[in-house]
This record gives sequence, structure tokens and C-alpha cells, in this order.
Amino acid sequence: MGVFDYSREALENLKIDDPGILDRLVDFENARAVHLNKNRSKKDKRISLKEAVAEFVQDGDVVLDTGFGYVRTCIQSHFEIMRQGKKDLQMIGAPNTNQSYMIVTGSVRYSHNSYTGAEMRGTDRNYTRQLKAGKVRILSEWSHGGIAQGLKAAQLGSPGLLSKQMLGSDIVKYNPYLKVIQNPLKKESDPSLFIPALYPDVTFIHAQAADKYGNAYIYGPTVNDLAGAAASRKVVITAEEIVPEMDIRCNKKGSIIPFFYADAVVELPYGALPGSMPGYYYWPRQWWEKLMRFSAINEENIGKFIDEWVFGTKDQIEFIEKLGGAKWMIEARRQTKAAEGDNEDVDFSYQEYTINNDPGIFY
Amino acid sequence: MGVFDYSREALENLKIDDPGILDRLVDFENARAVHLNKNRSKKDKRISLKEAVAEFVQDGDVVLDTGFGYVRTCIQSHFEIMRQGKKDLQMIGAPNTNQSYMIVTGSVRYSHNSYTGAEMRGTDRNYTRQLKAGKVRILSEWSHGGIAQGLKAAQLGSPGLLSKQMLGSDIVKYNPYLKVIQNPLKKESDPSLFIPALYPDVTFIHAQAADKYGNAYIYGPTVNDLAGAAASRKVVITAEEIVPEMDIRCNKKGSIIPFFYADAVVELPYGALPGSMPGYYYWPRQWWEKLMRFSAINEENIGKFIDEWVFGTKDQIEFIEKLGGAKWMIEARRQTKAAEGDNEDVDFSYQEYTINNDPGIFY
Amino acid sequence: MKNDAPANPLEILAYIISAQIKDHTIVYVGTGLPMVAGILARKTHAPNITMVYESGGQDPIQGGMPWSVGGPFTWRKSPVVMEMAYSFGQCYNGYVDIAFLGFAQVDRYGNVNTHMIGDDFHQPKARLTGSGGNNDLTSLTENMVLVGLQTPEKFPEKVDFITSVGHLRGGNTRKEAGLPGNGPVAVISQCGVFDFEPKTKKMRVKTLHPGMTLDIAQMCTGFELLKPEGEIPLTPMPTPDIIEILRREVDPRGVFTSLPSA
Amino acid sequence: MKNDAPANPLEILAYIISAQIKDHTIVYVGTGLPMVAGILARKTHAPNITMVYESGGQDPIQGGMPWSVGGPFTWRKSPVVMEMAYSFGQCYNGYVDIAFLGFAQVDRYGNVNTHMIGDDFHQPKARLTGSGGNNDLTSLTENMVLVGLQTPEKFPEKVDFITSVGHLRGGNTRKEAGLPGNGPVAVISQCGVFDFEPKTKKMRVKTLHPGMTLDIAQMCTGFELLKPEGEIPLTPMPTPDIIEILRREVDPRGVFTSLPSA
Repeated sequence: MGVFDYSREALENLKIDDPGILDRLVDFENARAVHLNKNRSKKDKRISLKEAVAEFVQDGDVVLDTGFGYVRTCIQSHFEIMRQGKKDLQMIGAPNTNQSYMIVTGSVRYSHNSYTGAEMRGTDRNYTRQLKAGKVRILSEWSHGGIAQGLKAAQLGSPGLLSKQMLGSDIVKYNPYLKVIQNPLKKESDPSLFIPALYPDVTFIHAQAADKYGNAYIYGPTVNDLAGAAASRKVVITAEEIVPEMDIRCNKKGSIIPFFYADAVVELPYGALPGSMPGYYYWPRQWWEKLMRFSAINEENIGKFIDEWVFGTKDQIEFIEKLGGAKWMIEARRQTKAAEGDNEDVDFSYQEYTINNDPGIFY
Repeated sequence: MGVFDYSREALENLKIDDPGILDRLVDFENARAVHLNKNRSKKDKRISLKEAVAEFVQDGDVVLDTGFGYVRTCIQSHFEIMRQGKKDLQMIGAPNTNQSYMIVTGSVRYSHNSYTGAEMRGTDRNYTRQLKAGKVRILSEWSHGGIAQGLKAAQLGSPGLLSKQMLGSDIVKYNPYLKVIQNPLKKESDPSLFIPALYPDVTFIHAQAADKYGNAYIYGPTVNDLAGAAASRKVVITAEEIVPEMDIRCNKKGSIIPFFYADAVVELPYGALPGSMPGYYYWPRQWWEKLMRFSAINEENIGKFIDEWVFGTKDQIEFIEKLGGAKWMIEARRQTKAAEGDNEDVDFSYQEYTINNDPGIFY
Repeated sequence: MKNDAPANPLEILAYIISAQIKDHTIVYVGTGLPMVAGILARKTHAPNITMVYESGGQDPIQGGMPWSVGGPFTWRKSPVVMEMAYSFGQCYNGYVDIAFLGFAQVDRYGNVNTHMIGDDFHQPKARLTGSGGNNDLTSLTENMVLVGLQTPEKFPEKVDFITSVGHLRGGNTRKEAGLPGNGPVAVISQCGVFDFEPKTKKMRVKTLHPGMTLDIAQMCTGFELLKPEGEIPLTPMPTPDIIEILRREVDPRGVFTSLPSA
Repeated sequence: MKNDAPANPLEILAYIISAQIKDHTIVYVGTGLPMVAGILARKTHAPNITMVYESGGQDPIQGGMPWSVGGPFTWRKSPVVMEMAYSFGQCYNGYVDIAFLGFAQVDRYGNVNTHMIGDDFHQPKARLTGSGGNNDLTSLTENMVLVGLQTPEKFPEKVDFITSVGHLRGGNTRKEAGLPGNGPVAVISQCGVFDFEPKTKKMRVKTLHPGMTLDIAQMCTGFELLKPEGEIPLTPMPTPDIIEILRREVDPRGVFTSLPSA
């Protein structure tokens, strides 16, 4: 039976026979109960990434992607999820789903889909292939803004909000959570889209700095992460640096996630690799180009890619060594500082990876 | 006729015969059109407070209160509104309506009401008296959180959101904008309150710093002001200091209102007086005690109070002189710095104003 | 104030409120006595609580006693000062365990009035503050505690205006109205501590303060109070140690806990 | 690249896009050509525009060419970097005048597909990116401009999936679906600039690029293009001065405006 009245048309279009699989993302009562049962103590929550993934990611969890595209995304945490063989996750692919490689290993089996690909680097042929092979099932289609509003509704303590996004589009026909309703305050027809508040199971957020209790500081685009942290049942903070609580209180004004959301804190320098981290490092652009233009195009290539970069590295330190070690680190820091405006005198040109030209370097 | 389907019960309870008066607060189409017609240029928008009030406050406007209670509230702007004899304003009294003196002069005639009074200093007998005399009409009752959600809905680009606040209470019976509806995603009964997005006509925001274009920096509680700035048709930024644009860009990370919302920028040091300004000055507590305990209790006292403090000062400089001039300024800065934690070694005790004891000082 | 003086009624009240606070919880505090109680709890049996405030301050470094929920002491070097909508959202999302509020009137079902006294909205005997955050907290927070003076006028059969829904008309009606949480779990007055009978949700005497009798409590009430099975326990009183902490460390100037002089 | 070389098609496209941008407006830009066009507009006829980005960057200090809408150049010392929900909220609230987007398919009513090619959602010929912010911008922004290559497959009678509603089924149907704004006001391709006939909202030739004919444009289109009254004007081409600004100041490395070598 179930308590949620999903759109029948969308269930049919998406061929979802077991709508119960959709429940956790919108099950507010359960999320509230989980939050109420969290330990509120301001205690030292630091553990290793291995421990955090082992303890806080259960097979089948609804996982919220964080950061934006290549920016401040918790990619090293994703790699550890794959290494530990976690299975059947639902991934909220907004604002980015350039993690389609997680489908290959079975870690991600379900997709709440908003964007798949890597912007200028091309569409993700791996995703098409996995979709056709039935290795990933799309549970709901969204726009970026729709997911963002659903998470914001949760943060605002709202069961859901009306939106003018997605109206009239086929997205609505492929999203069981959405309902077109009349604006209750209008006399004349004013169709509006009801977006329910979204409650992911687990969210990894890579922050620039955090204290050991989980107060976490984000600099640059926060995207959906403040809302996601408030909504998610389980929150793991990974951070470039662990700083004293007083440093957060006195110096880190701006975007802060409060400690009581956090279940664990992981000191994880370079945790956004191979993405970029504002203030810390630029992205290795060729890595993404190679992924999209070569590795993603067939099953053999993507397998090799995963073997090399995910299973072939035990942590982000080994990942850095593969990128070029100290030389890469210095260059990546130099470029991100320049791009953010501290220094104009840097050349951003680089040796692009194309199918005919593998420069073999990543900066 | 009208396009809005207001709650009939609330209209009756509130004795509103002319529901058209309610429209502007929720008229999104009009607010969008006004926003689209704003001059987007990054030009020097500095004018005097007198000019800003004259140009941007029209009789009958819906005015959003800002700050919180005594904190960073644009009280000197309110005084100028009274001095210029603006009439028939609708005041959104959340998060505070300790400006009931604006009713006495006819500046405020309508109230969207959430809180009236001055916390520990007592209820506002002036408000009761004006209400009974028919000098103020309540157009809608709210909770703080309800107003906050309505403004947030606007900022999120949502026609409105569902809330679990106010359900079942008499507030709903005295608010024409609210509708109890079923949560569209639930099979079983799940009453939820629809709160429409709120679009005030004009909002004055007192900021710690702003550049001449209107990029404004707020420190301390931002309360509803970021949302209010996004929603309001007209926005006037008043600021303790005008700083270079590059200072906002480089140093003022945190809560920033972008310049394109701003219609005018007013350099207005001590613009929150007689309230407090985080980082700048503590409040003159006796002033509020005298207002609540003496001035508000009858028509004669409140008249004298307004003559003395509003019409008897032409600007905030004269206001400061009445509070105690340089001595007050030094003490107020010292206390706010200490209260915010920079210095524990300050005694906050003071000579309380009571009906039997007028210390005659304001610090 | 002499430190060996017996506890005065306000000090006792502060202690009783503090006793409602469990360790390892997040507490939504207003100004005045609840604030005193929160700090007292932290300094005695509940050192690991986190205090959050309506104006958005989260977990401030403890300083002086705030005179306003927007004042600097409520966000003193807070890691984050939340916008108001998010601050209430915390309650809905299960990140607040308990909140304390006052009232002008409370009825047998724990419904609260802070709007008006009288039966005519347009010509009230007295217009009060309105909701402020009272409705939001009472609607959303897992556990509410109401604190105030008990008189038949302030504890009427029916409040003049339902600002905040407690248990509405009793039974399951709060939930049926769409509200989450347990609603009011305790009412604390100068007479005693009251809870709500689980089935009917009618107000019930839980403990009486020393010197109080059921008759006196009933005389201070505009509806019939339910009685628990058996003898009514006495409200535990603060030990001299706790009173000393209260006087020395929590409210040394007696701003909130000294009785006003006549 | 020689600076006196004639403008190549990508440079021409960048110029045509930039010509859509009026001075004193707020422009929502994506990566690639729209970004180049925005910067070109600012350096030529529209020095007072403000650029905003999906990742939340508002009015960054202009730096290099971003490779991602989340990259540092989109929020370089921005006074405020908005959370994503607010960034789209700007469009709804009338704080964005025009936005530029690409498409995999666009139909005669300006409906956009970036989801899939094929007629089976579960077995598409190709799965594309999905909406990203495409739907949000097209749904909310006052004026949308669509930019892409024109072929019969990319300009079909009916898109395989409506990612973003343009003018839906024409006439008043966009508004009836509940959407604000004017929807798509222009489509820019290698053939010409197209607008939508005001009543039917069918795509109409507005101007043709030099060397193009109506027949060629029609051959590149999967539906019948409307023609304006009278002779079809030529799309204005960039002056050598503008091309020089583009090459020297906007995209000196030709990242987005040099043709790929074979």
C-alpha cells in the first residue's frame, strides 16, 4: 500500500513496480525520528574515511551528491564507497552525476536524475550504456532547481513547496514525486508544481575546514549543501583541514554547517580530487577529458579506468601520486589561487586530452 | 472581484470589506514586473535619508520591518518616514512591531501582525489603545515563522509553501492569506498550511557596510532580511559605513545583499538607534523601558514622546546628542564589543527606568 | 543577596525548569527564566546541552544574560547564526528536543494564548504580543514546556484566542490537525508541575511544590485538574549547592531570580 | 591566429549572441559561447551588464574563460555566491533579463530537449545530460535565447522529450501551463536568427546569415519555418573592430572561438 500517493503516470512511464523504493527520500516522519535520536553531544567525532563509509553507508541508501560538478565534490568518499563494495545506492544526481562509474561496480543502482555528463567535456556515454543494460534505473527526473527547492523545503521545515519549474515538461511525467496543483490563493487557473521536501539518507560534504565536533566551513559555491546537511538522516563531514572550534567561531564567517548535524568528521586533505577545491587546488582537467572521451566509451575502458583510479589507489595520497605528486600539488594550488583572483599572472592553457592525444599528465 | 481567493472566514473575522487592500503583499506578477523594470546599472546610488524616504515610500505602501526587535532595525528610517508625514502604510510586524508609535501619527494604519511589544520590557499598551480606537486595522495575523517562510518562498522563486506552523490555531482564522490543504503526496489525511510568497512594497535594511552600488554586508542575525531584500519591490540600503566595492568583494564574506536589489544607498551611521547595531553600538535600554513603561500608557505621554524623540530631532546626530553624545557613543561601543565577546571585563548593569525612577540617562 | 538565604520562588522556578532539561539535548531557550534555567542545567546535571535561539544564534559562547532573543549574548561567537526561517525549521526537522515558553493563558489541553484578553478581537480588554515565535515552537518542537503564573484567569477552561495549539481538543486532535511532535509535556507554575494525561490529554497534577495542596492548586485553576493515581509527590527542591551555583555563577546580579522589591 | 583573418563561423556566432544582450541588463550565462558573447557585449555595446551563473556566482570580477559553471571564474571575488535554489529564484523574481542555453533538439515552438534521442526512455538511442538548469532557466527567465547547430534532426517537428517548455503547443499554451516570462525569444544557429510569430508562437525566420538562403535554412529544419513579411534581412555581421576585440581581449587563446582542426 504505502502512505505516499505517487503519480501513477510517472510510475508507469518509469516502470516502477515497487513504489516503496521511493519512500525514503520523502519520508519526513522517519527523518525527523532519526534526527531526534542523534547523539547531540559535542564530542570528538573524528574517524577515518574507511570507518565513516563502513559505518554510515548502508546498501540501498539514498545518497545526495554534493558540491557542483567538479567543484568541492566528495569524490574521494565516492571512491571509498566503491572500494568497500557498497551496493544498490540511490544517487541524487543533482547538481551533477558525473559519477556514473559508480554504476559499473554496482554501488549505484538507482538514479534521481538531474544532470549527467561533464559540461564542456561531453556527454557521458557510460551512463547511456548502463541505462540500456538495465544496470541503473531512473527513479525520478528533475531539474537542478527542482532538487534544490526540494532540499530547501526540508531545511525550511516545510512539507513541500510550489514551483513554477518543470511545469508542462516531460520531466513531470517521469517523476513520481511531483504533482501539478492549483495555486490555492488564486481564483483563476494557475497551475503550480508541488515539490515535496527531500530527505536523503546519507550525505558526504567536503568542507574547507571543520572542527572535531563537525562545525564545517564552506567557501565558494555552497550549492545545495547547507540544505542537504539539514535534511539528510546521516551527515559525514570530510574536510581539507581540522581547525580548532574557536577558529570556526572567530574566523570562518559565512557558510557554516552546525556540528549537531554531523555524525562523523573525517580529516581528508585533497578529498575533492579529481575535482577542484576552492582555495586549495585546481582540477586536473585531462583526467575528466580522458574519462569522458576515452574511458566512458565502452565497458572495457571504463573497467580499466576504475581499476586504475579507484581500486588501484587506496586513498587520496596514492591518487595524488598518480596525478603527478608534489609537482601536481604545487601547480594545482597555484592555478586555483590565480583563478580565484589572487594572481593574474598565470597561464591556464594546458595539454588537452583528446582521443588522439594523451599527454599523460594531469595539470 | 480580485484575482486572489482569500479566506472568507478571515475576511469576516477581520471585518475587511475591501479585500483589494490585501493584494499587493501577494501580487507576484506585479512584483516581478517592478523588478524587471529596475535599472540594473551599477551606478552610484547614494542619496540622503530624506531623499530616500521621499522618493521610495509612497502612502499606502506595504513596509517590511527588518532586523530583530532592537537589533539592527532601521528605526532612524522609520523616524524619517514619520517626519515626512507618510500615511496609511501597511507594516509587516515581524519579527517585531515595537514601532506602534508610527500608528499615532497616522504613518502606519494597517498591520500584518506577528509580535507587538518589547520583550522583557512589557507589552505595548499603546498598540491596544490604537487598536481599540480604530487607528490601526489588523489585516492578517501571523507567527514569526510563518512570515519568515512566506518571505523565503519568495526568495526561492516559489508561489508559496506548505507549513506545519499555525495549523489548528486561531491565527489561521485571522489571516486571509492562509489555506489549509491536504499534503498532495500523502494518501491519508495530512493537513498542511499553504503560505503564499510575500512581496512587500518597500524594505529599508540597515547594514553594517555597503558599497555605493548597494552591495550590503550584514553581520549578526540576518533574520528575514536576505529574503525580504529579494522579495521587496523597492529596497533602500542604509549603512553604518560606505566602503569600497573591493572591500565587500574581498573582506565581507557571509551575508551580502547584491547591489541589483538596491534602489538607493544611504550612508547612515547610527541608523539603528535607539536599537543596537552588532559590532557598533549597544542599545540604550532605558529608552525602551521609558517607552513601554511610561510613554506608551496614554495618549498624552506617547504624544510627548514622539514630539521629543521623532519630531524633536532632525536626524540621528541630534538623537545621539539627546542620548548623551560622545559619552553615550563610547559607552555603547564598549558594551556591544564586550557583549559580543571581545572583552569580558565590562559591567552591564545600569540604572533601570521604572515608573518611579527616571535615571535621566540612556546608558 | 546573602548566599545562605533560602531559595526564593523565582530561584525555585528556575531550578524546576532546569530539571526538565536532559543532558545531551538541544534546547530552544527564550529570555528570562528559561535562559537562567538552561545555564543552570548546563552547570549542574546537563553539561552537554546545546542552546539555540529564535533570532538564529546557535550554541553561543556563554556570556551575560540576554535582554532580548536577538541580543549579542544569544549569538556570541556562534559558528552559525541562522536566518529565522531556518531557525524554526530546526524544530520541524527534529533538531530541537525541548523548548520553553511563557503564556498569558493556557487551557486544560495546553493551548496557549498570547494574543488578547477578552472576547472581541477588535475591542479586546488587552491586546498582547501576538504569536512571535510561540506558535512556531509549540507547533513544531518535540517537547514543549510552558512556564507561568497560575491563576483561574490565566488557566481558563477555554483560552480567549488559541495562539498556539497544545493538545487542541484533547485525544488525538493535535495530530489530526496536522501537527508533529508531542506538544506540551509539562506546565510549570508557582503551584506545581503539571503534565497531560496520555489518553485524554487533559492537564494533570504531576507534582506539587512544598507547601502547596491540591485544593490551592485547584483554586488557582479555571478548570478541573486531573489527579494522578495515589499520593501526589512533592516537586524536588534545589539543594543548597545548586542554589549557590545559581547565585554565584548563573545570575550573580539577580537580574532574573531576585524578587522585585515592593 | 592572424588578427586580420575574416571572422570564422564561431566568431560570428559569438557576435550574434552578444548582439542579443542589451546594456543595463542582468544576463544568465552558461559556459562556452554564451560566456564569450557576454564578455564581448560588455567590451562593446553593453558595458553595464551584470553576469550571473547557475552555481551561484553573481557579478564576478572578469577573469579567464570558465570550463564549468561552478569554476572559480564564475564567482571570482563575487560579493555573494548564492545557493543554487536562490540562484534560480532570481529568474522567477524578475532579476534576470535574458539567458542563453544550448539544446540537443528544439521544435517549432521552442521546446527544448536535452534528455534523450529516441522514442524509448528506457532504451534511448542516446541518453543526454538531462535538464541540469535548462528547464529552470527556460521556465522562469523573462527572455530565453537558444543557441545551437541547425539540422533536421536537431530541429524536429516534435522533440523526443520536452526537457524545457518553450511555447509548448503554441498560442497561449505556455502561460496556460502556469509558466511566467516570454519564453524563448530567439534561436540562433549557423543559418540565421529565428523568432516566434507572436500569435501562433511558431518559429519564424528573422534574419539569415550572409550566404544563407531560406531554402538552405528550410533544408536544415524538420518543420516548416514561418517567413516574415517582405524581404528577409541579413543578420548584421561583426565589424573588424569587434572581431579584433574578440580575438585580443575576450578569447585570446581561441578556446571557444577557433574552429577545431581536423
